[in-house]
Amino acid sequence: MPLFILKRLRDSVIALVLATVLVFLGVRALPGDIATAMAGEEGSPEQLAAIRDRFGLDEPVYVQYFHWISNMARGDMGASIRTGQPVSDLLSTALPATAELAVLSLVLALLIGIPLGAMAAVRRGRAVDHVSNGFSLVGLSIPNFWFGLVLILILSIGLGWLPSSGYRSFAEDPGANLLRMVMPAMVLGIGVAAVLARQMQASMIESLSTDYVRTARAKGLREPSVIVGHALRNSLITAVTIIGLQLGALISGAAVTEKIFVIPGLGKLAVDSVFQRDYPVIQGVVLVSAAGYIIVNFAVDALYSVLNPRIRVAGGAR
Amino acid sequence: MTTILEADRLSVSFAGERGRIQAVEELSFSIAESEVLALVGESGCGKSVTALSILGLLTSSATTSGSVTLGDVDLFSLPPREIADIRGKQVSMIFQEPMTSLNPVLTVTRQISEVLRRHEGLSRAGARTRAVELLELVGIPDAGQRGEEYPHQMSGGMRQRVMIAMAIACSPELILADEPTTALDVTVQASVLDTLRGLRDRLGTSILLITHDLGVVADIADRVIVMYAGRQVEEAPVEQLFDRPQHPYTNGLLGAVPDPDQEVRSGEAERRLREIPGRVPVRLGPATSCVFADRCPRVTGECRSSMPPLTSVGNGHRVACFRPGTDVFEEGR
Amino acid sequence: MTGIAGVPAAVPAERSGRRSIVFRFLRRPRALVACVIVLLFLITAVFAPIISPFDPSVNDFNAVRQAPSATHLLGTDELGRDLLSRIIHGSRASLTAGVCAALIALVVAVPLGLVAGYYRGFADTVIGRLVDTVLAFPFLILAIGLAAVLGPSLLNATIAIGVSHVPQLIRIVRGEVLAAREEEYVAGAIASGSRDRRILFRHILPNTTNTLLVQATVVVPTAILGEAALSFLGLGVQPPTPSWGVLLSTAQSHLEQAPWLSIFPGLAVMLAALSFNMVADGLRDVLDPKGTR
Amino acid sequence: GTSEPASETAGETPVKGGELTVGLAANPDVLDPSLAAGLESREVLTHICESLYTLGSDNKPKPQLATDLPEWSKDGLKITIRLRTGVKFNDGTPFDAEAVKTSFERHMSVAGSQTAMHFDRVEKISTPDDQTVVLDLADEIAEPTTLFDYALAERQGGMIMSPAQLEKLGDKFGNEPVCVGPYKFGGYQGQDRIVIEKSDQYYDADKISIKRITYQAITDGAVRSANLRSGELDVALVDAADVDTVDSDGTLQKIDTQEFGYMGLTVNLNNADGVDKPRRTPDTAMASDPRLREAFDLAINRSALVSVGMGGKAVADCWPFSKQSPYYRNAPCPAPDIDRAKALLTEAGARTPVQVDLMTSTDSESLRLGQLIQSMTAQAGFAVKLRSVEQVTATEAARKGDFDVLLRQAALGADPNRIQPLNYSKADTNTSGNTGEEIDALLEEGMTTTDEARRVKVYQEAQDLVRERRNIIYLFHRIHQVRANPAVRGIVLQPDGLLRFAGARLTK
Amino acid sequence: MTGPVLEVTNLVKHFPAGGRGTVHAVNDVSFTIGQGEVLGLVGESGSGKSTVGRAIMRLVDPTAGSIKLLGTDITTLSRARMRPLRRQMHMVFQDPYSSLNPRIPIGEIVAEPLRQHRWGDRRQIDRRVAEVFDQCGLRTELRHRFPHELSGGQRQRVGIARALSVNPKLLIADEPTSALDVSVRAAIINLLMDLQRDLGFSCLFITHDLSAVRFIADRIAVMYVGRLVEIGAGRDIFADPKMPYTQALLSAAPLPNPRRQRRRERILLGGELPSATRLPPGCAFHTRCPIAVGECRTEQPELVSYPGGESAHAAACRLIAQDGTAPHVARGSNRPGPRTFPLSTT
Ligand SMILES: Nc1ncnc2c1ncn2[C@@H]1O[C@H](COP(=O)(O)OP(=O)(O)OP(=O)(O)O)[C@@H](O)[C@H]1O
Ligand SMILES: Nc1ncnc2c1ncn2[C@@H]1O[C@H](COP(=O)(O)OP(=O)(O)OP(=O)(O)O)[C@@H](O)[C@H]1O
Ligand SMILES: [Mg+2]
Ligand SMILES: [Mg+2]
Repeated sequence: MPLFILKRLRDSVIALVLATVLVFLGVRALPGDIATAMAGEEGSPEQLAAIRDRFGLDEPVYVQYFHWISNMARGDMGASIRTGQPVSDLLSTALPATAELAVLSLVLALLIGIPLGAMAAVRRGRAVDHVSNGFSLVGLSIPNFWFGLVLILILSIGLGWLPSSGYRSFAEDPGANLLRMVMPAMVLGIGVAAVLARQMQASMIESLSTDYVRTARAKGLREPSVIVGHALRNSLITAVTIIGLQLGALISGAAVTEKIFVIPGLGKLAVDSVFQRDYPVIQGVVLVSAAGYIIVNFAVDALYSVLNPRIRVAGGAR
Repeated sequence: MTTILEADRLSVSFAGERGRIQAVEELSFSIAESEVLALVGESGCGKSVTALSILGLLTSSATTSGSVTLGDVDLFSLPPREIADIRGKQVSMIFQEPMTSLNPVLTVTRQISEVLRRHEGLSRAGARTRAVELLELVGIPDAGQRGEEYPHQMSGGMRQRVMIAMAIACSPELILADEPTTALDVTVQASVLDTLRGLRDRLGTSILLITHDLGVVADIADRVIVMYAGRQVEEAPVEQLFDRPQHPYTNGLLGAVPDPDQEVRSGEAERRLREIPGRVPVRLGPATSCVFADRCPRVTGECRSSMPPLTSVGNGHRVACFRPGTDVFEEGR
Repeated sequence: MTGIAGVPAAVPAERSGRRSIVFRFLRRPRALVACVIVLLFLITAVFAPIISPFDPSVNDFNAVRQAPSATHLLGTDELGRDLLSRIIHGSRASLTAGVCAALIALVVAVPLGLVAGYYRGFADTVIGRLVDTVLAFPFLILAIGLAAVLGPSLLNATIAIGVSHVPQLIRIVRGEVLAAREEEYVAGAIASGSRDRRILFRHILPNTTNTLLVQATVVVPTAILGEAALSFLGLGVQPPTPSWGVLLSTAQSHLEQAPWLSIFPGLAVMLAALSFNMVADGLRDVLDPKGTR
Repeated sequence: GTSEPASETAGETPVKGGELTVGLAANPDVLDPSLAAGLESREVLTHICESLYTLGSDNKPKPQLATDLPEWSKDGLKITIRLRTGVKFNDGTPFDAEAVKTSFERHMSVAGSQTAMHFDRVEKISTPDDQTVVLDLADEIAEPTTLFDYALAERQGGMIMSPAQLEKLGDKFGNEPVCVGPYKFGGYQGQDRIVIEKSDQYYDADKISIKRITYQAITDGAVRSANLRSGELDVALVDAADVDTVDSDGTLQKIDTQEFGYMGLTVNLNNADGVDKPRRTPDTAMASDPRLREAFDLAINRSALVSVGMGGKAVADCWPFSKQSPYYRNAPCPAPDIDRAKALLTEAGARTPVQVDLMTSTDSESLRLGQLIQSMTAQAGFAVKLRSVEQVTATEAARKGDFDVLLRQAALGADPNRIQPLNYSKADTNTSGNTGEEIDALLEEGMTTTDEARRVKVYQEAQDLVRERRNIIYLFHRIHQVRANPAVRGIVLQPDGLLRFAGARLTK
Repeated sequence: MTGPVLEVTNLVKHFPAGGRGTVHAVNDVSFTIGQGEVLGLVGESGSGKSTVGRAIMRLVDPTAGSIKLLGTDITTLSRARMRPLRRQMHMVFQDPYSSLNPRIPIGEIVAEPLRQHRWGDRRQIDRRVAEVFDQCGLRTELRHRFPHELSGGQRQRVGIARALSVNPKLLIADEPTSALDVSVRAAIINLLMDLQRDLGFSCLFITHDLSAVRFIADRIAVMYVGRLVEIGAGRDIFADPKMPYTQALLSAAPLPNPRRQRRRERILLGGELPSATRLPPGCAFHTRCPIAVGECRTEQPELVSYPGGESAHAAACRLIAQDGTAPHVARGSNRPGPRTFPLSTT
């Protein structure tokens, strides 16, 4: 493995550990704790104390962190304080939903963004260029929760074409699952599609003006081969890096989208557990999403280095 | 000798922010079989644009006029698909920057095969074999192995050889070589020039050689066209041009280059180079008077009011100047 | 003005450079329209009390959730307040959040990015790790966490949004500085005997301003959207002060009976974000002519 | 309210079996009778864990797993509970006195118990025979406690857990609760769905029709009602704001009931430092002068509040108990009177506008009410500053005394003594910090008296004191609105907002 | 003469090559520059010329060796301690476009060294700027212009003006003309020569343009992949190049004279320039040297001085005879016969 990948791996691990510390300190800085959340306003101090005692919340933060980390090391992510369900169970049911949502919206974004951006670059100043620009600007500017509401208003309430919510897992009922994922994937995907379209357009314009594309033309290649075989090929490699970075946007977008469409995913779990101060769950969710982000970016970097021979094949004459 | 390519009153202009940039104006020349025609001039005088316009490779902001005929085909009136059939097959091109002109993500063999598959209809394997042969031909050792490398793994000289291999893949009649050695070291330059020369000698390929290096011109060219600000100011067989430059600009160019040999001979006598004061103008719109007038030591009123025509001074030597002649520049900054 | 001879007289020359940029910018119809819209939004925000037809927090119990009409051009909300007036007043919070968040992000990110990019080494490593870490947190979770810790208010939401843009900006600034550092003119400055401070602030920083300006204009619309999202989750502006996010969040309960309550504020957010994005596009085109979009 | 009269309507055929999907307004917490704190978990638990006592349709305790209400010894130091026979836990183990004892002991001792307080005075539990449980109580009243039968009927203390399962899971009982009940726990599906299935061990199993109930938590009211309308949900509580939309379809059946509790404003009178700290009067206008509180009260137009803020789905009232409660009294609110309010401010010499900090939670209903109160009181000369913080933060602030006035929904029960923690000077949940020997005495008496008539009188007197002090300003009782698939019959909606499906069935 | 202005001894500079080992950019380079002397440094691209220049300027930190400026060892001085010494040397860069900050008016660019070294008060600095502008052939009115408003030649004049503003003892010119057009190049070379003659500073003139270096330099040093392979008076190097590489280099530079160029015999080099990350053992040139012998492949030749010529002429090649007779390298005709282009298929 090239050295830089190892370095990248090391950096990722450090970032992950720092992330856990940050979460740990962060959630404990929130006003009120799970005891307050559970016992409510009428909870007596004894009840609160009983709860805190039960979950070891009175110990110093670093002790709690140590417990948590050492349990984590043993594969035990703890249990939700509120419901007692193991965090790993919660995550393993939430993760597929979010992953599916993310994958679907990413696929949607790729299907829209890449061809649109590429075509806009090839046909500069023509209709598709304007369409692409319009689309990407709107995509960047549309508040996704609002877009979600409008979609529900039109497609569910107005036309009654799509169910507005009620998640079904794919395993349970693939048809129902996909039907219910259409709108969330659209909502989440549009922003990414916009970014991709812009990026793709920019890098295609750049590729198209490179010397090697000119060389390809000078070789007598037909225009489609020049565009697909040379320009697009290189632009797609840059698009790969964007996808990794967009994952962060996807995850945070998922929080809102999942809330609107009632998808029991990581985002909803995160927001709900923050509001309920369910520490083990918050920690688990943030850890998983940070790890996901870090892993995907790492994978993207690795993929990039595989796709890009300038990195893959080290060495050379100079 | 048969004429391979003929350009007649070739003009190219670009739509710019402040008006039309006149890059090339009324350029007429012809290239004969196995002739090396050099196009010299300073940066921005329109050399590359000329070459690109021949193959229709200019950006869409360019407007071309005049005509370029290859054999008896008028290239400018061909539909794009047919021009593509000519590119790389009858006329091919070598670019100045061998690093950026090769696709960084494709192997070298693959890039050469592409031409062969396109024009010669070879199979994938056949094209590959031939590509390796071509690499050997241009002097790349271990061609089979090195052909599987990516451009960034090769040195500048090797990349330029790859470009050449690509250009000669379909045995073109004409190669447009746009500053093929500018990015290279002198030792490498020498062998690349050797390779080009070999091509011409063995295959009878004609070469339009674009350069600003008078040493390269002296080394390989048969005939030279000197361009200034998009216009042809002088044209002559190579020895004649160096011996008896007629246009003041050509005089200036030759005077600006130190000649080590000459210096060794003349000793410390005069440790100064000749300068051409002023700078190359960016021209908007067609010229109505001599484009060199502002920098010319021999300028007269006539130069500023009318355009000197390209007139023959014998022996295929033509010059666009009202007061041609070989002379020495005046000193001073 | 740095007080060096030559600089005052340099102003006309500099201005001519700027003027040509302004000129080029103004020649782009889309950017121009966007600029006008942004200006209109800013004017609306500043003169909200004068412009708005009603007091945005006065209820008319007899006109609750009324559809758009001649009196209430955009209708009324669930408490009988004039929606148009609320949108007009809401622009204050939203634009403040947008612009201030961008400023906060810049103020925090620029020095860190400068230090990381210029000095590299330990500082770079530490800053880099932190950036990686914070980037790994989804933006919204980070903002929610911060807003919850700091307590809900426009200021805190703005801080949260600003801070959550910091890592990405640090990366950009650092990248720019790294690139600028390798420029030969920096070597020239070192060779001239200039101190680090001068090199950083006179040579490197000004050469990153184009990117920073464009980035700042990109942060504004995301911050407007971020404010809306936070207010939507109840972590933003406090009622009755309207903000577009607040309007949208309350409108959600009346999506069906009173769709105008969601549609108009949503359009306002979108239009504002859109015009800022278009200004950013225009700036990018003009400031970086070789940049492709 | 109930969905339909029990008798069959002509032309409808009952269907045996079937499934229901029920919408919940929040995620239930742990499904452990001793540990659960939320309303939603109780709603689920009531179906899988029957209690010794439950509330009857008159909202008074009645036996469920017991055969009778608890028998008190003359000296009030011994309670005897007699149990049903032939009852089995859902795991097939027998339900007997020993099991009740085990459960009680767990309620009393498990860490974090939410039910331990009901057993405060219990000193000893004995089981003279399989069907009898005897509790010996301590003599001195260390802590006021609510009456046993109400407490066990309304809270989870009366729920009896399977000793075998307790043995197996210990404090993880909530992961797979097993009790006596018409339904048994069927597992979680994802984060937000809980399934319960009809139990064949249940003693009245043949009266249970619905086979399977899925509870799905949807916190957002609009989304919940959208799901209801689209048929994704069969039954759900509908937010006041959404009721009209839902009803506009005209297809769903309506089930309404007034809540036990109230929506009101809690004024911080003596809770400057926190409920567990010594009482101190905060430095606020509202705490300083009862006339200001009266003016504030007079400025609020409750009927407008209800019609605009609650879409009319509430009953304006100035009494903590609603009509559902035997302790209800028709106590008319003062008519809104801005002039009088202004006069009171002048009289009190207050500098107008009087600054008031009103804390609410962030849900849209609270925000709406907060803004209405803000604009109503502004006319009288109050400048209300809204502070909307999410629920946990609000609760924490209330406990710490970090508020002026708090808009809160108080979920009272059938037992009138539920107002005690809010007003008793020694209670450490008394967030307004109300003190007073007179009210303390009344509340103590209410707790120890079993005589119904006497209790009514005691609590009315206590309430009059609260009304006068205005440490709590009552606003209204909400009307719980449940909408359900018309094919479902026999759903019971209790005033505490809980739905019972034991008697429910589907019709074609 | 009071000792050399610059003394470089055993200079080594290695760069980390991003996890792929080390770039041996400069290996063991030693030379001196006397007062008022111009030393031309030539070599192919990547041979380490700029790195030598930058190391002397302390723009990169040398890996080993020592650099003495006017007798002071500056090899390891801190950035702060280095600052005052920068008055004694300055640099002209290769690229007149990137070496001037596009956001600073050129008057200020030229004044920067003056201000940093506290040349005097504002008026004095102004006067000095006007003076160097004049010396460098720039009209004073141009001082408020920004670099992008000037032509390439004018910019390079600004670079020279900046470098000379504080009257340094040493000027390092790193290929100052390679980015310029032929006609402008002549003007800049003339300018540098005039200034050098008038002001008498010492100069390290880095270039790959052999014709120019002969023109301007007193002595010439030739580098090959990081090593100094030959150094001597310009006349000697041109007349009697000792090292085979120098011979090849000189023979490869085309003459701007078709008759003579076509009659010339050239040393044809095969092979490739070795990579600075993977230096071959022995003489770095052996991979391309037509006359390399066994020990060239294993042993590193020392730089040895040979008698004769104007000043010390040193070269690093085992094949140079004891008396300094250069080895003979076979030359090919410039008009290659059919042999150089073996054609198999057509
Ligand atoms: N795409 C274009 N758009 C606008 N102007 C152009 C374009 N391409 C070339 N030009 C202009 O045309 C003129 C001639 O350019 P050209 O590239 O032919 O010069 P050149 O002689 O090849 O110079 P160099 O030696 O630098 O390669 C220049 O002034 C250039 O600015
Ligand atoms: N900052 C750097 N980091 C890594 N390698 C470097 C760096 N600077 C130079 N090098 C490497 O050191 C070697 C010598 O470079 P240098 O720039 O000194 O050569 P040069 O002789 O000036 O070449 P040119 O004629 O192309 O300017 C090259 O292999 C180059 O890639
Ligand atoms: Mg060119
Ligand atoms: Mg260099």
